Amino acid sequence: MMAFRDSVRAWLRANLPADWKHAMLGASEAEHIAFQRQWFCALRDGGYVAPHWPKEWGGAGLSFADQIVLYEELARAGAPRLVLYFISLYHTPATLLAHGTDAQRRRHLPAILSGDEIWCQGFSEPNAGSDLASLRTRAERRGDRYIVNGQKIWSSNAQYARYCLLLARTDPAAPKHKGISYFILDLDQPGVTRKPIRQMTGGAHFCEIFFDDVEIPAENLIGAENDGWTVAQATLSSERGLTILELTERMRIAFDVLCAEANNETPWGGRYIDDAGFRRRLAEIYARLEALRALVSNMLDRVVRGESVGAEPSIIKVYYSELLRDFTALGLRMGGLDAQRIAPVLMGGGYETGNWMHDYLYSWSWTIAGGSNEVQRNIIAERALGLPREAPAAKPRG
Amino acid sequence: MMAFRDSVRAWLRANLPADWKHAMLGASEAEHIAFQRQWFCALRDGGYVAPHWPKEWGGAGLSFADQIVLYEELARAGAPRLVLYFISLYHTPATLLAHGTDAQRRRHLPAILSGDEIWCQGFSEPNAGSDLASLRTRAERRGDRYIVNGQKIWSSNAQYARYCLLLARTDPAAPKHKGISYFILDLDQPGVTRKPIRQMTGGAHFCEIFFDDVEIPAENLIGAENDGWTVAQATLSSERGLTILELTERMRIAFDVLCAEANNETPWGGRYIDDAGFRRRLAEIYARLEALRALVSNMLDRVVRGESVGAEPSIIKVYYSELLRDFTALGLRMGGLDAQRIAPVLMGGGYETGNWMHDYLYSWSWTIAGGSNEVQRNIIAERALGLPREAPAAKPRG
Amino acid sequence: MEFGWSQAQENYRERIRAALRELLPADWHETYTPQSYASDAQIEFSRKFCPQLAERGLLVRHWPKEWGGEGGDDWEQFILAEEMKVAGEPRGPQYMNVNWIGPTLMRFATPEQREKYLPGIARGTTIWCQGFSEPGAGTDLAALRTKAERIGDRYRINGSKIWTSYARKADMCFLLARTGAGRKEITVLLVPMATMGVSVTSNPGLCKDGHLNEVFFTDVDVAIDARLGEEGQGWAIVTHALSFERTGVPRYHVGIEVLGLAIAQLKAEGRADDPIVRARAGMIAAQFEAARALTYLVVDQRVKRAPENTDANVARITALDAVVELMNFLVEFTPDCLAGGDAQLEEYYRINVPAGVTAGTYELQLDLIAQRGLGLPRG
Amino acid sequence: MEFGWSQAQENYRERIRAALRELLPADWHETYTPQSYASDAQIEFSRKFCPQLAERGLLVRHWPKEWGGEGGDDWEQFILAEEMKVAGEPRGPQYMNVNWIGPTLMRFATPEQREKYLPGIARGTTIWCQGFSEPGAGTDLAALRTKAERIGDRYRINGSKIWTSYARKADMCFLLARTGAGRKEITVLLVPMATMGVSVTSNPGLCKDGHLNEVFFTDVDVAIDARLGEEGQGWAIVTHALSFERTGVPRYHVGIEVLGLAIAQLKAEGRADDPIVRARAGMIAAQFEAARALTYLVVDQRVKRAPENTDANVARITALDAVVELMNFLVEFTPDCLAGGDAQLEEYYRINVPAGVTAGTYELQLDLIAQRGLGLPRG
Repeated sequence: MMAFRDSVRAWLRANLPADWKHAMLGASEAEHIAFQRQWFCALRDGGYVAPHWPKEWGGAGLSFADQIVLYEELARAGAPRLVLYFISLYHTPATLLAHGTDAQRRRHLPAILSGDEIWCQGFSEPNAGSDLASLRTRAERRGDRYIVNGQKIWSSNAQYARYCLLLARTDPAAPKHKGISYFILDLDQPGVTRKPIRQMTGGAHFCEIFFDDVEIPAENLIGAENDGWTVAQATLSSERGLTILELTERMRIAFDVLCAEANNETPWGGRYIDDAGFRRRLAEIYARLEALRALVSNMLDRVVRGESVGAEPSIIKVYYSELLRDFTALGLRMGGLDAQRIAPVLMGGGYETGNWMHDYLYSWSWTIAGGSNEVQRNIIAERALGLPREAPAAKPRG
Repeated sequence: MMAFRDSVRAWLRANLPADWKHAMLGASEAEHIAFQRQWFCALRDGGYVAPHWPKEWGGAGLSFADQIVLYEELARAGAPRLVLYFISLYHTPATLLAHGTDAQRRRHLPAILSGDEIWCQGFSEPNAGSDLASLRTRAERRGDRYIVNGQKIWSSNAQYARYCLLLARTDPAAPKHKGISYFILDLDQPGVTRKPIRQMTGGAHFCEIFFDDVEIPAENLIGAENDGWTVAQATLSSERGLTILELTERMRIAFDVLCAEANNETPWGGRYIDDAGFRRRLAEIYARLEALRALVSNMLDRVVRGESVGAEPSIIKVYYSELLRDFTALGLRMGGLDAQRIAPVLMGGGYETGNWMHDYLYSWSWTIAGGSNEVQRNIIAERALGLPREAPAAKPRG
Repeated sequence: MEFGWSQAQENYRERIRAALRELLPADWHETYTPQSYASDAQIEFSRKFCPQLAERGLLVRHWPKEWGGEGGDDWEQFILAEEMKVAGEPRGPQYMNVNWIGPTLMRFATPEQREKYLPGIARGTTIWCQGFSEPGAGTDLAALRTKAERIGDRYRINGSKIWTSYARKADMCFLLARTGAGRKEITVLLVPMATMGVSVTSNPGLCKDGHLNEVFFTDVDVAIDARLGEEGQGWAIVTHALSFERTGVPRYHVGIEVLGLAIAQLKAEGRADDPIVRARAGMIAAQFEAARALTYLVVDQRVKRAPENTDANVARITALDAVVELMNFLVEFTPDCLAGGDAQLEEYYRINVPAGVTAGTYELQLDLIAQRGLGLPRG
Repeated sequence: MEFGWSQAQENYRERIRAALRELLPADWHETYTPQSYASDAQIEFSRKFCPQLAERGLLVRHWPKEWGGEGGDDWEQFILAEEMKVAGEPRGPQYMNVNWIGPTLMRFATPEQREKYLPGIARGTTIWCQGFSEPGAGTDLAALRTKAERIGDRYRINGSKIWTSYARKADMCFLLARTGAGRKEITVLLVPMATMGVSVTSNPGLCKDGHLNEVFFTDVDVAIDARLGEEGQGWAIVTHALSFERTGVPRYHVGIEVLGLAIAQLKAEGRADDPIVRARAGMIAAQFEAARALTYLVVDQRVKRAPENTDANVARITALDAVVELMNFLVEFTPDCLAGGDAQLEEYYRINVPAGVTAGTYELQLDLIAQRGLGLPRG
């Protein structure tokens, strides 16, 4: 395993553009997208873009242990996060390999690896939060097509995507978790409107998508009609903790930045590191970060051994999201007045870019992306504590 | 009003035993009770024990503004808290004056003032918490008597009481808030078992009371049968904020003790007041205490003006109970190893005796006495925010 | 303490409200920043609005009659502040004029300076900005480096100021400059922004149309009569000026309003019966109520000329706690609203992030309480 | 890091469990303090229990063969600690013997001292107590004042020690005393408790049958061969001794068990579907899981002889956080259980109040992390 780690490091030394952070600091959306494509191609040519794909589909077919090594090294090298391709590289293949037809696989998987096809996900809906099962977007069968009407929200990078992994209701009479189907939807057609959600950070990482009599050929159904909920499970568990591993390793590295900034002068005299309150706050954040890393390492270890992981992914998501918020808040606090300036953003730099105002405002988008903490806490209560699923009347939106 | 304040002060200087804290420090239960009786008689003879009772019943008939002054002065003088007589002096007269018969009033009010009758309250039940309305103790009418069976819990000082203000269900078929009646129950009769609840502090402030075919003459019903819930409202609002005023003023005085203890050495070198973290923690506790005092003062002012107070009592109770816990925890923390020793308890000294381990352990009993924070928060949500009453399926126990 | 409003106060409040109904344009809430955050449009609007308020005798009613007021008490200033805050502060930057720049001039200015500046303030026609903060100096005024060098009967100013709200549009700057090497050798200068050598650069701020301004002074030359008070008296003047501000902005009004908007949203989504939502919202409401009670207490003490204490800091801490809790509530329960779903909630969030999280405000307030209020000496 | 247990480890754990099933009396949980808090009865029980454990080769298996062990690794010591903790620590005070007193003697004692003391420890027949803390010295060992004066070939000891668990029943005291004025001129003496001039007074502690002991030394005279190591080497010896303890007591097992009991109670009352209960309980479970993962990491590092770092402090902080959250949960949601309703929950609460709230434990751990782990120098 050391050998693989060494080869990843060597490859990164040779291929990671040394000045990428300089180039992406305050870069335009177009420059960001261009660089994401460039980095995608570099990783692909190096054999690292699809480490988890089977070899027959052009992937590296790496063991999960080696995938862990790869993501650790990408984080430690401070490589850009390949945010634009996340759905394309994880959710789409996981779904198609488990439930798709061979035709669907052949049509899409090579196109993704070529870099031509970018995918997004159409799961969340307004006012339903993360309670996916209560979705209201309708898909009605008419002959050999489905007609889709409705609206999705919080779809990452949908404005750059060609295809959408869509969950829509095909049987409104069935119970909430039944009657949902899973589709491949071509976004480049009439009736599809994408509206970027302008975030407080100024960026627009998420989109709303509106469907007005949009057509889907029946061959684009994944799995059986009304079996979409089952199919979606494959999607949601596809990355098996690698994202959170990458994120915690990035935070561990960013922690050193935070410590360095603790040398700043406080407004009340002296440096933050000489202030007992701030010293302890730093140590506390560190302790939580290390606890998180231990949990992640523990979970990945179980995945490697093929054991089931129960509530751990949810525990880790709640832990991470609360820590990310407190971490960036501490950075903002120690940044003083200067941190109020909206400095240029490091595009593709992740959640702790050291531009603390941006990072703090951006931290909440993780909560949305990762499923709200309310929902996660419920999963924990059910799986880890054996608490009954709560009564519908009191169900919080997630 | 200054004149009244001056006369209270003068009376306290003349009548408050200077050595009472010395005498009650580590006093036995019997000594404590004897001193409570003694202090009751002193206050009564001074005309201060029933400041709020109408003159025709032997009270002082003071204005509410003067009652405020009295309780402020009792707190500031560090007088003992008259815990043994709380129900007798507040709940019983409020209930009887509003809903009792003249015979009930004549039988009991003079006896209370004479010091012969001590009352307790039989409201809470096990597993129902502060959701009083779900009580299960039954009272069945048989001719001119009611037969009571069931169990009450968290009844303060019931072991010393002769009478109990009892809520019991007289119509099990009616909706939760209906079908409850309100009784005067004589505790000195067969079938009544009182079991002190031994608290972690070693004391036994509360009792469980068991009723096994206990008889109540029909003349001891207060108000109409099945109208007990309405009657109970008079009981619960009877002290109109004076208790919390007294408690916050006591905490304000105890805060100076806390500040003085901040001169102690920390285990890591230097004093607590030189440690930025602890300095800020003290300042934060102080800020919360002052915020609480402002809320209390505001509420009392509205009571004086005869305005309704909405959610304020609940807001204040939640605030106080959380602050009391953090306040005593900080004392315990700054007490170092020495605070682990169970020092003798100041009987009747209230919630901040400076014996921090005791005070910390005892702080939770306020939460029980005052109605759980869950229930209070719900009241706040309803009254202050206009949020609908929550659905029964999700109702937390209170 | 009495919290009831007198009939005269109620009448005064109603007059202000009537003037607001009359003077604010129909598109006020859409077109202008609803929360008064120094947009150019809002600054310009104040040039139209304040003179109209002055005409109605409502701009500086708490000032002495000599300078155009009615000699009203601090409650009148406070009621005005509450109503303006609720309305989105249409006075723009001029709230500083009437709250502390004017009163400070009355106390420290020469008769000539008063004649020169007070009428413009009382009529609502002058925009002032506050030249206090500097790059790298944090909020420690004593560490400032902008220099005013005495050359004959003039001062030559060199240096720069940051976070100078309204500087792009201001007529005058209330400037703090160093006139000696000592820690407190600081002097106040009243500098017209049109003076040669004064320049402003702006960065976009966190709020819609808000700007973070930096003001540069390069060999700026002013006559000696631009000085307020004595040379080296700057520290005393600023301390005095800030004491006029000690009640701070009444944050609770807007906070309670925003909480109400969020709850209305959650009700509409059928999520208001979630016990976690209820518990959190209930406590936030309680905190704002406490902040309100404390603020009233502080104003009451000012009216009664009670000696200064730390109650104002306590009020600020309480309000800040409530604001931070409210922001966390918004992020957790109404994220859609913060991303285009509700302009008012989003703007509130943007404005309050700095207040709640940055700049050590919170620690400074606590440290002040520890030192002055609790008398805890530093080791 | 690999978290799977080997078959040998599983077998070893099963052997311990079998021994516990066999050796603990039926009334163990009712009669003896369930959480090992130094009651007299439990100390006496250990005199019966530990020799039986030793007979089965399970008391000091991680010790070298020379002293009665099997040369097992730190995992074996740890597995033993986990199982004993879950069972309520029937070893009583003797957990100290096998964890650090024995190993420290192996390292620093003379051959004569080893012969004298190690067999009693390995056979489970000697009770030791730890004479470290002193009145007024807090947890700062360097500030201790108990004096050992060298007089010829003897030491004369005067002073007192507090918080000396087990002192009422102990045979030996591992005593720290000052042998010079310098901050670190501290020496370890091995003092039989039966020596003339040693006396113990006890106050009732927070826990059932627990005692807070104070030990007085009045002109206590011991021979020079009572000294462990060199004069003035005490600091180094204690640092070494404490490093054996760095994993600390595995708090998570009991914590998770107690959380389970509370949840069973809430389920029985029909309150387990309250979202606030669920949210809080879920996070507490997560914290204990994190503490477990970190503790395993620390043991793993010890097994691999990795250089010392602050992971042990991190593990402790995480466990303490979880314990404090759990206690607040118990107070808020199961108050009846803490007042006679459930002996185990109440005892847990009593034991952990000091751990969570007093004595600056928390701050000390954080300060150690800041200093050693983050390399933040003090100003």
